[in-house]
Amino acid sequence: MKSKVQSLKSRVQSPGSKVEPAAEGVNLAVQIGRLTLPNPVMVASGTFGYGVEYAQLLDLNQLGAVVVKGIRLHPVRGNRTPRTVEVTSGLINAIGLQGPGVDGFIKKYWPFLKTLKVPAIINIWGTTVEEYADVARRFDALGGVGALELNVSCPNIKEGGAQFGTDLRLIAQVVAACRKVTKLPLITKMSPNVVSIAPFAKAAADAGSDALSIMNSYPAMAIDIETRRPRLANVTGGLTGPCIKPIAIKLVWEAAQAVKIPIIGMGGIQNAADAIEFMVAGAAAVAVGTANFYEPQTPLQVIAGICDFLKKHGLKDVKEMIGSVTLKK
Amino acid sequence: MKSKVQSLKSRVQSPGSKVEPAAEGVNLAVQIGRLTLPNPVMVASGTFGYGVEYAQLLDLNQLGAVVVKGIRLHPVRGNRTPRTVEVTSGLINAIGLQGPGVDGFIKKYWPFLKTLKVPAIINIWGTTVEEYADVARRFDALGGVGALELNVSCPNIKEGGAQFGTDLRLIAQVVAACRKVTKLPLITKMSPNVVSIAPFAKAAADAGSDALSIMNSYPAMAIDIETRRPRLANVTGGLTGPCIKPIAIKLVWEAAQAVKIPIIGMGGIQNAADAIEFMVAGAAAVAVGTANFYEPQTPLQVIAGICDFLKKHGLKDVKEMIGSVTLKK
Amino acid sequence: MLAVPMLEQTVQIVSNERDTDSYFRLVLRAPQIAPLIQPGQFAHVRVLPLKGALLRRPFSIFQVTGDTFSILYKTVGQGTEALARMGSGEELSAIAPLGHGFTVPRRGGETPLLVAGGYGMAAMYLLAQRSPQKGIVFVGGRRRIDILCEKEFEALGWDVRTTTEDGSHGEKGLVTQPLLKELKRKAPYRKVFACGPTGMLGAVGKIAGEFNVPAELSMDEHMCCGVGVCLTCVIPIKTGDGWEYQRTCTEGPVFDAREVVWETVK
Amino acid sequence: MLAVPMLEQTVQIVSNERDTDSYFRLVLRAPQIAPLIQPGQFAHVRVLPLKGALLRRPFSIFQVTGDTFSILYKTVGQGTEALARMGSGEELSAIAPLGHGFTVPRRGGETPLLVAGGYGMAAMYLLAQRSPQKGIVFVGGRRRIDILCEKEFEALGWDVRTTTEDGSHGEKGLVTQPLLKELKRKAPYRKVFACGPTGMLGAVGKIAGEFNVPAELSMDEHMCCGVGVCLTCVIPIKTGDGWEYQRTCTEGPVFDAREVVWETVK
Ligand SMILES: Cc1cc2nc3c(=O)[nH]c(=O)nc-3n(C[C@H](O)[C@H](O)[C@H](O)COP(=O)(O)OP(=O)(O)OC[C@H]3O[C@@H](n4cnc5c(N)ncnc54)[C@H](O)[C@@H]3O)c2cc1C
Ligand SMILES: Cc1cc2nc3c(=O)[nH]c(=O)nc-3n(C[C@H](O)[C@H](O)[C@H](O)COP(=O)(O)OP(=O)(O)OC[C@H]3O[C@@H](n4cnc5c(N)ncnc54)[C@H](O)[C@@H]3O)c2cc1C
Ligand SMILES: Cc1cc2nc3c(=O)[nH]c(=O)nc-3n(C[C@H](O)[C@H](O)[C@H](O)COP(=O)(O)O)c2cc1C
Ligand SMILES: Cc1cc2nc3c(=O)[nH]c(=O)nc-3n(C[C@H](O)[C@H](O)[C@H](O)COP(=O)(O)O)c2cc1C
Ligand code: FES
Ligand code: FES
Repeated sequence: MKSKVQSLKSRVQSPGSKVEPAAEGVNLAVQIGRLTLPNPVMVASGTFGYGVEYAQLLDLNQLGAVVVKGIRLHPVRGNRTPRTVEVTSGLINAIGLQGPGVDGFIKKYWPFLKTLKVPAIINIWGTTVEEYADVARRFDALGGVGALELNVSCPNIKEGGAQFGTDLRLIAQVVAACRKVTKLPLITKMSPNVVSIAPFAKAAADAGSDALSIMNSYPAMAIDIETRRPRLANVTGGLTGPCIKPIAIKLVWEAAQAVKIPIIGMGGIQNAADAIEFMVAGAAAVAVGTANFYEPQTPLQVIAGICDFLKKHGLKDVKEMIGSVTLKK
Repeated sequence: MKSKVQSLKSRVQSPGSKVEPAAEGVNLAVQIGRLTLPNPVMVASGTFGYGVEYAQLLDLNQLGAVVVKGIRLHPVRGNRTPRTVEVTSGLINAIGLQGPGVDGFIKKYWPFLKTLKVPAIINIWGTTVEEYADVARRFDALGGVGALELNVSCPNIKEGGAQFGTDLRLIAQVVAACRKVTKLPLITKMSPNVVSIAPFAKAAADAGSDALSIMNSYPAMAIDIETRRPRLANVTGGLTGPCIKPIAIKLVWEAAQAVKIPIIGMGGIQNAADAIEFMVAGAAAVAVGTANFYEPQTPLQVIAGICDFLKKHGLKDVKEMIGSVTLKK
Repeated sequence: MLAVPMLEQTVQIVSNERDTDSYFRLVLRAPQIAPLIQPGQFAHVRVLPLKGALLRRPFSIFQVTGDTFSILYKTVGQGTEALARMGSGEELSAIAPLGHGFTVPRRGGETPLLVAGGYGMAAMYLLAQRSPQKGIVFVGGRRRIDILCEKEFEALGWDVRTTTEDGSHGEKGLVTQPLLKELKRKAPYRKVFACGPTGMLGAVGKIAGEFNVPAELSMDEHMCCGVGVCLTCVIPIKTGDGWEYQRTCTEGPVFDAREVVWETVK
Repeated sequence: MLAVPMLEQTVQIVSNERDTDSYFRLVLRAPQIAPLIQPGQFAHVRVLPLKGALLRRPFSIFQVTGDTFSILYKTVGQGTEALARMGSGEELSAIAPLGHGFTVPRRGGETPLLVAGGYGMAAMYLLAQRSPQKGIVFVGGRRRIDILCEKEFEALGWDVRTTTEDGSHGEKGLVTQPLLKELKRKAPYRKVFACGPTGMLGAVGKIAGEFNVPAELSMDEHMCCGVGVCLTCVIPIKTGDGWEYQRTCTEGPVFDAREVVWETVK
């Protein structure tokens, strides 16, 4: 496996490719375990489909990585509609992880994804520990995958998802089971819905996770007062968008104190300032989620804005910002 | 004690007073334990000082109840500044429960508060279970208090606060200890920062709480990327305002399934539609918090808007809305 | 999968004028988008002055003239109300053209029967205009003011049959009544195209099915991304062995009426 | 505790015009508020077009004329920028007058020495105008464009001493330099009144203390409610046995320099 990741890295960094890790004199490359990202700006799972849908609107090879919608072993139909509802400065969704399953994904989407110059990260889930491991094994065998993101935090499914991410024993089991079957970098996608994220971050790291992504959506609800019915068919859903950013920043900061592995920060990023705030709080990379829905250029604007910020502050390497928050006066 | 509460009730409902529980043909009165509120719209602790500060801007006797800033046995200096920071559709605060202590409060603020025709609810806290009980005992002895709200959920103090509200054993101990020393209605102010609110709601109810208030602020953080320092002196704070409403609605709905005692819903209420959403989700009353800061007329606007809504929908009693959300198609 | 060419552009408002009551016509200068548009496609519009509400709003493309396209919209909530307050010279962001539109009738092919309710009329105009084969347009609405662009359909030389629920204009009743009457004539080679509220589309699909007439329906589902990534806008579509959720924004908005699993549509 | 009368009102913009560079003068029609205003008080203004940012913004009251009052503001962030885009006829919500202002000098009392930095000048004008006892105004800023209403102070018949840090206008240096020079003259019966950045206020307080001259300082703390309920705006104030946090919006913004615990002010 190592050689595959290595080849991916070198492919990413190969000179002459459109994506230069160093953009005009500043080094933007960051490490997520053994995976090098050309820049720290990824897209968040479930907000970018399988990449191909946005290929006409932006150059995917400019991104730090493409993260695909959560995939389970078998196809998943998902929840009834309505599945999303707009709220103040945010969105609540309850998609229910609709997806083509591993085979469907490999057939329909992998041929395109593997042509990308930037890493493709596969977000996976299951309803049992064994299913997570099965899916991980399949993607390990596929070859060329950048990393696996273990979604143990989806609030919108009855079995699986957040049930694993809010239980210290189960989160460790999922990570350990996947670790056993693959050397691909493992990123654990954390649930915000815990009293304290530190023990969960440690549990994931100790079980062999190479990185954490923080945060998934927060359990939420909206009701139509005219009909007195929930606005989502699933009754509750997950809150995302700018409204959750201050919660996500705090969780990233807290987790960064607790573990040494890199953190991918997300939650309401709309512009470079938001992304930099996550990095200063402790994130090694960031992901743009809900903002893609209303402004698909956001990830590229964020990258450009980070470059400008680094230059303005005379910084040569984006890594200098990671965890640079200072608490003393 | 019972007689005192009774006399408060009858005072509130006495005909001829400015506050009529039935506003123009609709009945707005709701029950919080044995306490009758003339209407379901209170103000949230910490966002309305001790009432007197707003007396010039609105008629306090139109409110459902006035809830005062959290009070501990002794005076509290509070955190360093900056103590609040504005974020997208919200506010993060870390006041640190500055206050005059029980004696200071009784001397400075009670003489005014006791002249109000509507109930005054005292928000109390301590750093030990015993201190909560001590404060409760003092206010029991004072006479004329409408209810006590036990703040076991402030995220901005090192000792006390959320430490009690996120531990099933401690929350029960605090409520039971206060229950022992007073017959005043007890409202437990719940922390949102738990994996599931149901067991905490049950623990508070079982220990003798007459009602729950949901929710307190959510732990959050903001960083100034230019200085790379936290925007709050306390580093982290509590998120409030419209951005948290979908989280609060979900918690109210969930707690309403778990317990029979009334729930006071709060979190981002800006208008009558927001308040009604909380009531339909399961709240018997609501509180306006952060909105007071930018629009002090909000509570009165909410009351007027609820009346209009009831009339429009041909409802005679605001209680018909409580928990009226329907999940079936 | 890359079948539909789409662009994201900042577009300028040429005009934004009230049509009837709460309906407005918005003309946008979009030289690169305009030539790509097919009947039944939509634009996903970001109303920049909206702050607390983040999402784009989808609108059928009504007319295409030179380097402009226009939409015909009804004010129903904060997005459309903010839009109605904008004026010429101001800018919007549009992703367009989006979605899988109508099959434009061929000359000598089936006679097109267009059925439109409310703002659904907007989606039908371009189809009527681009169709070499003329036919009948059934337009329906609650009141007189819900009948839009009747004159324009007539100007194209189509036979226009109007109904209003309150009888204030045209025949009194639902738009499906004259359609039913027409289908009962049992003329051969006809095809129905419809756009309007989901209830109306269900009724149209059912009637067309009963007469064994093919029908293309433009479905109105709430959308979020508009480009196929979020899976908000799905409707149940028959597959070999059952059904699956397909995206209104990508596989649709136009679907074959026989493929929709009406029992499962909300 | 109900000492200061305050009102919440919808007020209309009479004019909103650029002064120098990024400074604007906003005149508001507020017939009920205007007569209540004392020098050093402020208005807490809700800029209604701001959506995602909720809070009101505090501004010193600059001038009072008939049924209007005005503020002099600098665009520094989203609130003041949104304000600068507003025009006459548009409305704002204002809670005013707020806070505990300056003690207006009595005729024959101490000679007032006014010290103002940047937009701090706005808070001083009304004091100068209402003071029967004329004195000296020290105005300072970084560049020429940061010197506001110099002419207006002169028109009131005050002695105006100007400094700029870059020397582009008046004396080159900090506003405290001419103040120090003046205090060194050791004239009797003088009192300092100051408004400006916290650093400047600290320096002014220190200098006044050294010369044993009383000083009233208008402190600039971030605010939230503006009316004393949220406890955002506190500064450390000496008490008998130590210090306590007092509210800039209520006990202040004007405090006696000797009462402020400077070591603890952030
Ligand atoms: C493919 C398609 C074509 C459409 N074409 C037209 C048209 O030509 N003219 C026209 O007036 N309207 C059209 N609509 C409906 C239009 O998108 C909504 O009326 C509009 O989004 C309402 O936004 P709002 O902010 O005013 O309402 P709000 O109720 O405040 O919107 C809240 C949210 O619900 C969504 N929403 C509300 N109503 C609808 C709806 N009927 N369909 C989809 N999303 C909705 C909004 O996009 C927004 O995300 C079309 C919808 C679709 C899906
Ligand atoms: C008593 C008092 C009197 C003032 N008088 C004037 C005046 O006459 N003219 C003038 O131009 N400015 C004055 N200010 C400062 C003015 O309130 C801020 O410049 C303004 O709030 C900035 O808002 P913004 O949205 O543009 O900036 P942003 O930076 O976007 O504001 C973000 C938040 O920080 C707060 N904030 C930012 N800067 C300050 C500041 N310096 N003081 C207090 N809060 C701040 C805002 O109110 C807001 O809540 C005064 C402040 C106080 C406390
Ligand atoms: C519509 C939608 C679908 C999502 N689907 C997934 C998913 O399949 N797997 C996952 O781990 N996270 C999923 N998420 C969570 C996002 O990846 C991200 O963690 C969250 O949206 C916070 O970031 P944001 O505020 O920038 O959107 C989804 C979010 C949204 C809005
Ligand atoms: C500045 C501030 C101070 C607060 N102080 C208290 C407090 O003393 N005791 C308490 O129980 N809650 C306190 N709260 C929480 C509120 O009572 C309320 O639960 C929360 O703000 C959510 O409501 P909102 O979104 O409408 O503000 C405070 C909130 C704010 C914003
Ligand atoms: S609206 Fe997102 S997939 Fe259709
Ligand atoms: S700003 Fe709220 S107490 Fe001063």
